[in-house]
Amino acid sequence: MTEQINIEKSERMDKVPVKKQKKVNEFIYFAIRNNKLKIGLGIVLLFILLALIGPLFAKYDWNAYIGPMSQPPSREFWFGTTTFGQDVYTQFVLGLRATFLVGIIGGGLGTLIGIIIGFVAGYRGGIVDEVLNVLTNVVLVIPTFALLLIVAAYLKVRGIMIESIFIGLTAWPWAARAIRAQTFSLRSRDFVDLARMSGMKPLKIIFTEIAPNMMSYLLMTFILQFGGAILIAATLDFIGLGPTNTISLGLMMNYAVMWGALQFGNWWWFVPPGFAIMAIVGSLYIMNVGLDEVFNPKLREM
Amino acid sequence: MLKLDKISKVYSTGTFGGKLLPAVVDVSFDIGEGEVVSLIGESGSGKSTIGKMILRLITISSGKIIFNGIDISTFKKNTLKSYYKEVQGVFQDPFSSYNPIFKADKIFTIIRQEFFPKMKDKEWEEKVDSSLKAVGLNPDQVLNKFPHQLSGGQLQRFLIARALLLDIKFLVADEIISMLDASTRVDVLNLLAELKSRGLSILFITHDLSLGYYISEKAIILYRGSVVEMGNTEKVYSNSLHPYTKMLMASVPRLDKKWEEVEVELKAKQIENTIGCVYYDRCRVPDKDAGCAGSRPPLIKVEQDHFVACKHCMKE
Amino acid sequence: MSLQTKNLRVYYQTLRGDVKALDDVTFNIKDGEIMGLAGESGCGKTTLANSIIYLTPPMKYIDGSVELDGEELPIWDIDSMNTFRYKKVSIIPQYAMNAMNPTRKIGKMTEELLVSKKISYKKTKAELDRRLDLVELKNDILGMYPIELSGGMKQRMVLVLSTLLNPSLLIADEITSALDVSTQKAVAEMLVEFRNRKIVKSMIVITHDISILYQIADSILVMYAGKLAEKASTEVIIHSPMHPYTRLLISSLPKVGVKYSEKKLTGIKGNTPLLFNPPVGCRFKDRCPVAFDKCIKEPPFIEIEKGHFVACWRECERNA
Amino acid sequence: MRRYFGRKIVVYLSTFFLAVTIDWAIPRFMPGNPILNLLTRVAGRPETVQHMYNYYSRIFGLDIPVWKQYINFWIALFHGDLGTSVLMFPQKVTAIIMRAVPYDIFLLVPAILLSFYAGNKFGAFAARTKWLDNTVLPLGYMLTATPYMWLGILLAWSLGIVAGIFPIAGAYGFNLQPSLSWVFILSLLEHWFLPFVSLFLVYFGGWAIGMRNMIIYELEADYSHYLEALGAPRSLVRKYAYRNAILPQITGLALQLGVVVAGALVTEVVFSYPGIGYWILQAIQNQDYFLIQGCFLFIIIMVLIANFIIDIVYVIVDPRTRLGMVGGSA
Repeated sequence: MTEQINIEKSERMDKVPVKKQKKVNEFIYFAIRNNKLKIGLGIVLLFILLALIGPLFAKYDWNAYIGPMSQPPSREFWFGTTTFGQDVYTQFVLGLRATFLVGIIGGGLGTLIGIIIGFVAGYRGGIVDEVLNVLTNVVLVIPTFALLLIVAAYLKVRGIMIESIFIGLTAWPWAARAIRAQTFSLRSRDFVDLARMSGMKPLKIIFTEIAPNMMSYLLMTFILQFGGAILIAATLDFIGLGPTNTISLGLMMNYAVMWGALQFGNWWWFVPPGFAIMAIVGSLYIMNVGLDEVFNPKLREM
Repeated sequence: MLKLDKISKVYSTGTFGGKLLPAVVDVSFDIGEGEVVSLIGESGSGKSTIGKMILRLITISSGKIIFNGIDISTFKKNTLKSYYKEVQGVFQDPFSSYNPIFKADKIFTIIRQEFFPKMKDKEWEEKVDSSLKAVGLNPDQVLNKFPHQLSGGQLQRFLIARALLLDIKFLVADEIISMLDASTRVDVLNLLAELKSRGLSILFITHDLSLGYYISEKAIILYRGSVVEMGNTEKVYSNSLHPYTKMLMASVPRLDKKWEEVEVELKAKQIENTIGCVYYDRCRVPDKDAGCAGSRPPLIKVEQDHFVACKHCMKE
Repeated sequence: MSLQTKNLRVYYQTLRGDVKALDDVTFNIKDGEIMGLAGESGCGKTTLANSIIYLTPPMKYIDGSVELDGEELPIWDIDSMNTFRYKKVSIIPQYAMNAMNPTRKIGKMTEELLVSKKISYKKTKAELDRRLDLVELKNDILGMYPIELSGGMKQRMVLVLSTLLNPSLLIADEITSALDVSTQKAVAEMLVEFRNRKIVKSMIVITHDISILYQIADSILVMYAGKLAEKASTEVIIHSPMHPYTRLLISSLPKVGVKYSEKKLTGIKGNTPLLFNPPVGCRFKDRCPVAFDKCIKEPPFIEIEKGHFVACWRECERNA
Repeated sequence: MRRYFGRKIVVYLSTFFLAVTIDWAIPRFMPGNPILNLLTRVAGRPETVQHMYNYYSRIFGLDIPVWKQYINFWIALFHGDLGTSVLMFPQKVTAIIMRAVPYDIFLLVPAILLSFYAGNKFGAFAARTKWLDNTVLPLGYMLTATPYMWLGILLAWSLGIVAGIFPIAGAYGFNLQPSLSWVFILSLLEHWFLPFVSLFLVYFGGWAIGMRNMIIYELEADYSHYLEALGAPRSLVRKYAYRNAILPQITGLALQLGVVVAGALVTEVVFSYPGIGYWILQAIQNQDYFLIQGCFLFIIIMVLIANFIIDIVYVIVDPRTRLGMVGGSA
């Protein structure tokens, strides 16, 4: 999608040539016929909608002990209540918001760092590439979760922001590597040499010649980083290293286990948060496969 | 106008325990104004590397390239830009020379942005039209189109037109017709010849001997990064002396003559004699000797405008 | 008669509709004949090759027939073609350089391929060694991985592999284009040698380089835009071609000894047509210097002299 | 090949160096004073306060220059000294870790190996089979997107609490002592099963989809088309594609190890399984920084070793690396 938009932007043209329209058409043709893309996107949008408007229907404070304890879902408490009598629905929709926030900030930051390092390493090559390569590989083999764990353990006050930023700071190596490889192969294409022979500056070459060719790829990278960040955040939250001042889906599961939801059979407390994460991240992945098939003719079903 | 003085290129394959790979070794030649020089060699001979070094797309490991008396490695931002105003290149793969998601004209737009930012629209359009006409393209048919809407031949001419927008004196044409269909090849080749008659100097890089003969007055035969034979095209072709050149001449498929019975080399080119003659491992000259293996023969003048790097070949 | 195709039509299915890549193709190849197939890119050469051995989507069989040694090939049926592939008709693909599994030793791969076709490797081994010898490869190559071989070696290995079961017909698709001239010559001559030793009965050699065909082919078939233009013996095609396209094609080739300053060659003006909706009538008429009103109709591919087939109204009229 | 390993070793050494440095730096440069935090925690036990105060001062002591603290940290590390646990005072951190490790191995090794085998087989089987690709593979995506702990919680709740088939806490029955008796071994397996299954399932989903994506590329590769053109049966083509597709999966295993370990940690938390993950949670809840640091370093070292083993395996199975042609892509 972005690739097409980009063509639109960078070329000031009055009349649309036939072929170009065909290209856009081809994309749409395959996009609307791709069930993976449609279903994945549909589910993700559904949850985004819930995260956006869900809190408007919440009647209580997520942390307040407002009602009877351990109530199953009812008309009054849509998702039931916790062992302390907190409203699970409120926690859930606010947790969803937190989840998307982590995805956007953490995944976005991870993608951004990946793009910068990938572009620089792939375009410059040589010793710069070697050094960045070692750096990437070092961060890649560090179990980043363990790193996050030790950082989080020492931070007394933690918000969603801090958590997202740390996740973004450790999640980029994948993206960097993949983008480096792409940049590297594009860089050796003759049109880049031609741009250099026109006296263009490297930064301009990267942004006007190389990046536009990778838009679909960058989009897919972001989707993967987005899903990854959500999963990491949930895991951190679950062992009590998540935000200290708000609720999240991971924290809900943490509290549920800590305060005996299993033993009391309060399934409504721990089922929704995990399910939402699984559905969102899983749909993102499926959507990604769909996009891959749309962009890459080789993968289309025969 | 352009002089290569013992230029070499060594690739190193990585920082950690890397190997050094010589791609071009001590190559010297010069190209005068309005002259077409063919640089002929098989894959891996270093011919494209030389072209890219002239275009400042890769660095030179040692030696100098002198353009109108100035060492091109000294060019910095602005001087480099004025160098590119006079020296341009066209490459083998027409489709790779265009960014596939943009229209083909983009290469013109870049030239305008970088070299003629102040030019008026009208004036620019006229300039583009005249340079398209100069390469035999109809502006209406080729402007405002995506690369895949044009044929290989059109794309290559389009690239030449791009170079003509600048005030070029020298063109590196790197295998520019090897990916074109037979029916359009000759037209592009003729176009080069025409540009030459207008005073443009051209380095014509090719692996196809017949193309080299058709267009150039000077031919350079390259083998594994070294010049083995060079000189006036007719002399190099009709009086080939180096065993490599002879082997090449005999292997070329011709339309006027069936293949001659010449031993062709089948072994992988793995064994490499690094200090002696580059062709030592494959050479079948009966009197090749320890001297050939021990030291690299220099280019020796055999006649006016004809040099060969083999001491056993001149006696004939 | 080794190979006989009749009115073969194969299209490519695309979003924009069918590409008529092979339209009404009728020709035959005699036993022992090496037929060169020439034409510009996109004229249907590779489609023809694949149609005869490996017709898969997006290629679509429309109609027509292919007979090999008097037996009809079920080219439209991927599975039943399997009995003919390799044993009767075989191919050296365009991508021969990457045709071998990179993580298998060559010998092992050969063995597994033969076993999968229910052929004993042990019994074939002696012949395999002889063939390797014939193409001047040492037989320890069988213990190597493809990556250890040079381009020419891979090309020759695939030649041996593809012809191991003495197929009746071998299709060699652009096998020399990626090679250096010196290796090119060797590989091309090996093709002839394989035919001479009757390892392969007949061959289709596809290339865009007519001068190679002049060296090795017995006959040449020229295609243009999915149709047959001309077929005749090599000498006739090169020295007295009839179809205007063939003539222009041959006269545009630079030869060693021809110089721009002495003899200016000319190309063919215009471009090959797109095959979504090819021009009506003769597909070459828009580029043809001798086209006339009759070219609005499609010219038949007919035998004008013995063994010389042409699809051109001018030639028809001259001979009529 | 030398270059390949040379590169790897540079990466491993840099990683180790960096990890140790982070481990050393964080308590010293983070906001707040860890010594005070710790002392408030143990304030109730006066007999240890003095002892611990001295101990901490020695470690964090401001009288020693920073670079000396750093060097001392390394020296202690090479002596296998990761400090003393606060939570389990006066036990050494290394001793606690060593006691926990067998449980981790017992859980992780079978889960990784079995899921790798089964997931790859399944992914290859499903690829390019239209109905499987459309029905079963989305399940794979969902599995790999499942938070480890959630699957653990679900299993513990359904099979443990509701159905009452499996125990949901500890490594063996509370009334048992470790011994080589059948009762004990049975109890071990019983307690092992649920954490194992929850890890296995999530890993399985990951391998299955990874293989599915890889093998599609291999089936479209030139060598596959060549075999098909020669009429080789589908089984041979698929066999080759599978073998080649498994190679990037092995690299994938190396890269995924961090995630794999994280999954094991939280699963252990859910099931109170006494591996490293369990101790990390205890350490975090009790602010036992030495134990956290120790576990962190231990995980790093283990992951690096595992990575190295995978690298060696890779070189053995892929002739292209052996021949030194693609060694560059470390």
